[in-house]
Amino acid sequence: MTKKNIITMEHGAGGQVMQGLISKSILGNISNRSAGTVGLDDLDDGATIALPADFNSSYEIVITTDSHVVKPLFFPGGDIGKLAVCGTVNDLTVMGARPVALTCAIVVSEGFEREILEEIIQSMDLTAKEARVAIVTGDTKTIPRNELDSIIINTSGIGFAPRIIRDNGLSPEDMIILTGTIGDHGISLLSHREGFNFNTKLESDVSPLNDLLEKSLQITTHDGRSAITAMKDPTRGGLSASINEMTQKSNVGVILEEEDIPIKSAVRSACEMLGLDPYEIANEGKAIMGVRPEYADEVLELLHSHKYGKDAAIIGKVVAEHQGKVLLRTPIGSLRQLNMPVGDPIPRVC
Amino acid sequence: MTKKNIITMEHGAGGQVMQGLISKSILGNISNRSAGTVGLDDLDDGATIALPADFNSSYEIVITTDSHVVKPLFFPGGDIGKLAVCGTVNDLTVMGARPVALTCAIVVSEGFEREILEEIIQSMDLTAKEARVAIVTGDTKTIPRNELDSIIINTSGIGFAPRIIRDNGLSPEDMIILTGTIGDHGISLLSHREGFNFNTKLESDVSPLNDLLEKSLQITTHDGRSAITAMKDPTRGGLSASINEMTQKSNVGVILEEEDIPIKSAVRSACEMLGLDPYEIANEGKAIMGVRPEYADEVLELLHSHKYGKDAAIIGKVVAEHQGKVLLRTPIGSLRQLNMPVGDPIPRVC
Amino acid sequence: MSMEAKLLKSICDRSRPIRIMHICGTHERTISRYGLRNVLPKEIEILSGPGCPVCVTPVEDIDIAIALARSGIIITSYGDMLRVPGSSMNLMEARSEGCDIRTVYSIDDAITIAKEHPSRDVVFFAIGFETTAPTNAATLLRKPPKNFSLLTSHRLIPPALLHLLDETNIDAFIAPGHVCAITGIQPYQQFADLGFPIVSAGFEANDVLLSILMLLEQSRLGRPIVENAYPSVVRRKGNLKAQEMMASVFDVADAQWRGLGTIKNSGLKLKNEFADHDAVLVHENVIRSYKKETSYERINVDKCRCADILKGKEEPDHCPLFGTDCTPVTPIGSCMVSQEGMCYNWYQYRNV
Amino acid sequence: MSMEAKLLKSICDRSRPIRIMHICGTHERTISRYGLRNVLPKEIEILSGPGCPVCVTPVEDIDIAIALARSGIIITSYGDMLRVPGSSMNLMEARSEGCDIRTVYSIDDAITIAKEHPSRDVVFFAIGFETTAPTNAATLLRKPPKNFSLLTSHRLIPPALLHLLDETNIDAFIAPGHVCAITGIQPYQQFADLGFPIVSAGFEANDVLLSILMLLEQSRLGRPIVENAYPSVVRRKGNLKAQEMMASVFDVADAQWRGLGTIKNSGLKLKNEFADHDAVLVHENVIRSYKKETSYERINVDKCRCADILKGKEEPDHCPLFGTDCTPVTPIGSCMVSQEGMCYNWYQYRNV
Amino acid sequence: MCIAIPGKITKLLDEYTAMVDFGGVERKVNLDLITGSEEIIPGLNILVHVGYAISIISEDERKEISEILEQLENDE
Amino acid sequence: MCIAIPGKITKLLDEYTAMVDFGGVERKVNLDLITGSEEIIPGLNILVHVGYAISIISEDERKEISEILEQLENDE
Ligand code: SF4
Ligand code: SF4
Ligand SMILES: [Mg+2]
Ligand SMILES: [Mg+2]
Ligand SMILES: [Mg+2]
Ligand SMILES: [Mg+2]
Ligand SMILES: [Mg+2]
Ligand SMILES: [Mg+2]
Ligand SMILES: [Mg+2]
Ligand SMILES: [Mg+2]
Ligand SMILES: [Mg+2]
Ligand SMILES: [Mg+2]
Repeated sequence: MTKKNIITMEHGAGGQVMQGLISKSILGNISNRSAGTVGLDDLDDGATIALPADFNSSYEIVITTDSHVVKPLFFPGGDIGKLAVCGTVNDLTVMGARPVALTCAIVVSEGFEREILEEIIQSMDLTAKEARVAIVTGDTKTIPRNELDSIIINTSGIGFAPRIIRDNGLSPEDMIILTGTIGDHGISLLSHREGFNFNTKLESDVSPLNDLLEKSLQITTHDGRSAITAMKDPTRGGLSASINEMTQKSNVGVILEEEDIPIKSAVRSACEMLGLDPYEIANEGKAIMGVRPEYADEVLELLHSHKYGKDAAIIGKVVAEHQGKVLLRTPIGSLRQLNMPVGDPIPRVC
Repeated sequence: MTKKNIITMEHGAGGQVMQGLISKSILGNISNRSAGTVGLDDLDDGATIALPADFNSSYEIVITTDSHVVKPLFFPGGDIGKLAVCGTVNDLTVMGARPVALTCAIVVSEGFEREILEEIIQSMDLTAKEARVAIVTGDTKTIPRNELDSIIINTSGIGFAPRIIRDNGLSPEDMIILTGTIGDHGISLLSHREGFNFNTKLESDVSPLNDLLEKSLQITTHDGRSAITAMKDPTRGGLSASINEMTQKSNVGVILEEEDIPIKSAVRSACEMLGLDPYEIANEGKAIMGVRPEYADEVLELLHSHKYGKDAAIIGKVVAEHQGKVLLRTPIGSLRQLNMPVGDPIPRVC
Repeated sequence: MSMEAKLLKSICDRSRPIRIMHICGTHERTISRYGLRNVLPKEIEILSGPGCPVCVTPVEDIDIAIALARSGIIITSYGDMLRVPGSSMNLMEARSEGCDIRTVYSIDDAITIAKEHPSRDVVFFAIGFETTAPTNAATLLRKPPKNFSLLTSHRLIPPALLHLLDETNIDAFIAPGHVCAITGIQPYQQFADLGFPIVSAGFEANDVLLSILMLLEQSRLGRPIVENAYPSVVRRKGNLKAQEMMASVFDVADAQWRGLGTIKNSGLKLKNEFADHDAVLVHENVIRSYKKETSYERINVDKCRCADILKGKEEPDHCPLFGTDCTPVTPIGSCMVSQEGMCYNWYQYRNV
Repeated sequence: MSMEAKLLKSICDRSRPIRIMHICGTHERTISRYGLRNVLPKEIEILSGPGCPVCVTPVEDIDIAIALARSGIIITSYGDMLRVPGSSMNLMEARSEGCDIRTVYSIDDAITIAKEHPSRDVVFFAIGFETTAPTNAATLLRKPPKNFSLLTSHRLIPPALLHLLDETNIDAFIAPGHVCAITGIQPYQQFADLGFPIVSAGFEANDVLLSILMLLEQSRLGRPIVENAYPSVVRRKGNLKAQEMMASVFDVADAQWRGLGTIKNSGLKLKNEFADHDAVLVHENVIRSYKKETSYERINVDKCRCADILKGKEEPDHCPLFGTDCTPVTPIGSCMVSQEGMCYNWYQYRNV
Repeated sequence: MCIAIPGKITKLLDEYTAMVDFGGVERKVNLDLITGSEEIIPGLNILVHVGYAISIISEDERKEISEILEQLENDE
Repeated sequence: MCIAIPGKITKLLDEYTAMVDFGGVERKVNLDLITGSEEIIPGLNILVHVGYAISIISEDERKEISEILEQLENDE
């Protein structure tokens, strides 16, 4: 047997293995990595584009991209079309931008049913309408069935931000707010995979967050800084990957209160059965953010008043100690580290 | 046997079948299709984004997207990485924009060799450097080998345009300029496919066109309109699809001089052998444009002075008659219609 | 003055009302590409005959190829076959459904595929007129791999032409140059004998113009003969070696033509000694069980007016299916399948 | 005051220097997740024993699974197996190379796959301790499909524990509650007899705390016995039906443990009457030809200090491979493979 | 090792399989290892490992333990 | 029907295949249908259909035709 240096599923799972691939194989080989304040190196949810000299505005342009490859294509609570719109709308939103327009590039295998394609597009449309974004340009490629078995949808997005929210802006004393329960998306998908076959009423949380977060993003300090100091959407790699990234990039420590992290009982049970860690499971309709302490209650109240934020909670706070580490206070009062996931959350029996 | 309404390779080939799919299944199902002057309905090379009210600029924002799925990944004259950068740079350029930044979303199958991935990224980098664009944000997904057999690269791009060039701006008397020989990309790829095995020194023309076209885009009339009235890059569907689209959208007629259309002898021979029409073969480093007659010589001279424009030629002109039709004056002096391709150019024996 | 201009001038000088039919897609290609019809005097009409071997392949044969592919066999074929409709789908759609269907440039490439997949069955869908049939004969004579067989759907030109003459409206013929390269021009003597001027022609614009000029000259003299305007390639007796090979591998048989019905002695079938490479025999079980399941609803196909169009008796827009059920994207008869078919061109260029 | 707080207080009151080893990944999970070590008095040390059946699976067995997969057989396994390294790659990498490897939650799902693919061979990679072995026994007793076989790599806990005692530094044991649910607590009597307090425990934080408290109490009294702190699930004699099924399908045999070497009577092999479902016999040819090609370069594996670490004699950073050749992404010994392994946790949480 | 999780039988499917609810997630569970000795009925709490019931959970025994705890405490 | 294209033999590969150049594109061509009767050597012009040489192109005959043409013209 010879060992080749090949890509495995772990390389796309949002954990340490993926970070290695991106920083070595991608960042390491690209020379021009920035066209504004936030660029490729920042590995944020998107990037900013500097305006030509004669632009004269207090806004910044934000762009982001994601390719969507979910299986099954239709799942409880959503489908690949809804996901493709939400993924990009949410990345723009957690950068502090108002999403304005999306591109939509579809790669579909020959043999795909046209009716299903149309259902997916209709779902994209419904979601785009909800999120008040336009789909302004696109691309369609078909490839032979023996080369691709389904459909891949890339959406890239553009938005305008009065104040960019980075993922490295946490400061000691900031409160950590999570906008709802974790793990719903990942577990609802896993339940339908071959070899698991769980029955559950659980639905994916996939949803556009721009409306939920709009008002919170408008709260500023007297000197015009945003009340939200850092924000991400905890997708692949789950809450654990996102909060670790924010903590490391911000050079602070974070202490989370395990008993305050909202999680549904079905998610908890499925995770127990499969030996999975709910903090590593993907979400598609949640944001995790740092909020200046004096605004935490105001933000929480705004979130609670919105259908997508009913379960929002303050789950912890930023500290000056424990630099780069996320600590979890467990129900027995002990502190333990919450680590960056390694690779794909794989169901376990032991 | 039952007939399902399924996707075939024809649906991605850039011809009438693809137009049908896009207009019925996609445009027909999307409500918000515009966020500026040029939107999804225009099926142009990209779209424009209107600026927030407080922006104050003479520039417009242009965005575009393309997913790249070429086989083989490395071919004479280029590779999928170079193609991914050029495709998007060129779409921005033919919209009149200066390309500024690209996003890069990679979907790769497990089992893909990391070394090959890095070669592709390095090629993207070289091309991005040549085109003076930054790659500012990205995404990496891995999918199981039985669902995808290779790699798909989406690039979306953003640029700023002092004057948007549409593909519907042709006016009678405009000269039609093609920036070089046709068919090089498509034929060089086809030669390497299973079942053909042609030997040829022919190389793909894949190259970024922004530098070639930069000066020509700056030529304006005394009242500030661009000397170039319409432009496209004749990729899938070839020259035939692009010039027909421009002609139909502009509500004019076009007469091309067959003997003036630059074409390499190897392309001509391969097309003869395979029963293909060189006008329907894809290009990846060419632009087709309408130019106000008084500027045609100046533009041609600028093109000739650039390495990518050495074979540029005036190949025809716009007329008020024959609305919506492209006519070709054949070597015997007859006029015949050059039609929009139906589907994929399929090699033929009869 | 170019050669073409000289020829055109001569043609105009000799012009007379005449309806000339060619029977070769490649002739149509030359005529369309150069826009020859637009420069010829109106009274000289050039019609397309049943000159596309792919397009006349009957629905049943396409269905059999798809049934074989669905059973897991690798089907190889020329690219032209992919869009030709079967009763419910074409080969391209079958491939989209997951069938392993590969286009090749030559039967030799199909042999290569068979050698590369020794554990799978590979069928070459062998279509074509007299030009193509000898290449398949040569392959069988070289002992192809055991897992390789031919699904033959060859057709012969002269019997079909004869069938059209029946109630035709045609005055003269351009004989297909590449078919004649194999068969020689002798098989076309019978048409001269029946009173039709006929000239074997090459495929440059001036080749075709020359043949028209020669037909006008014959017509003027009232002396129909078979002439060879393509002597650099076509010998009077044709390619004898190729003819021998064809004769040692195939027997002549009746054959069905899409849009024209069954025509006597117009096809080729493999001789018994090649049964081991005859897909219809080797994969008899697959085909039998497929046939059991199939009942042809021929309603649409029956309305097709291809036969009358080919005879010059009808124009496409008199067909009830034209432009509605039958379009280039959803073709029904051979005249719409083929890019050189009258219905196809009528639809594409007359902007219905 | 919560139950946990009460237990903790009692533990602190009775605290004394003690090194307690558990032998169950799920216990480690509870301990890590609740951060129990941080709230226990420093003098109470909790160590991880060889409690991950997946991680102790030897390199050779992984290689055989990959060889079978490469020959075209469908390999089914629990997700945990995917990252365990063979001599040149793990199952996840083999799948990336195109092998058909599927994760299942239960052997019943593997049976479903075998029924859905009657023309292919399906192998279930059957690993696990006494908890899992009966599920595989039950499956074989229900006459699985002909195309289904087991590649067994089962291990038994007591013989391995006994092996560690050899030159150990451990004072007391937490016995694995789910293993005991099958076997009862009798097999652990021998450890009490050898002077080690031992308590079978459940998997909630308070279950584990209770067992620690009971071990402290035994230690204080100097009266080592085997106790059951998990009576709602563990019966003294265990699950007799499951034990019978195991005994009628498997024989006890010597077995190799990654990082520990071969341990006498520590494994299970299929009885002769199940030869038709024993992958090693059914696919003998594949395995024989794979073994011919393979020579193990064990240099790295030989340097692994897992055995000493498990015996409490060494700490991970004394291993020459730790953090360089051996990391969670490229693990070598079982202590780095397992998320509950000492090396893994040392690497992940001590930020080397 | 050996993750196992308690669940409640909601429905018997045949002589050796049942649907079992695990706090909002249901799955088919194999009863081969526990049939015979006791009455298997909906409502029964069982412990499930890799899709197999390996033990019937006894609530009585559980109560006993919490009493033991109290006793230990009272000892002090 | 039957697209065929002239090419020039550049190299003989074995007794029945040759590399043939078609104005900048080369391909292996099968000579089975033309071997025997004439000398097959590099430089020979042949007509190729679906990868098979079906005829040897005679330049002499071509010239003859253009003479015929002239004759026809002179007729007028
Ligand atoms: S339109 Fe279609 S159906 Fe009608 S004659 Fe033409 S090919 Fe046949
Ligand atoms: S670091 Fe790796 S090689 Fe060393 S003892 Fe631990 S597991 Fe074994
Ligand atoms: Mg994000
Ligand atoms: Mg993104
Ligand atoms: Mg994202
Ligand atoms: Mg952010
Ligand atoms: Mg595109
Ligand atoms: Mg374009
Ligand atoms: Mg584009
Ligand atoms: Mg493009
Ligand atoms: Mg344009
Ligand atoms: Mg992403």
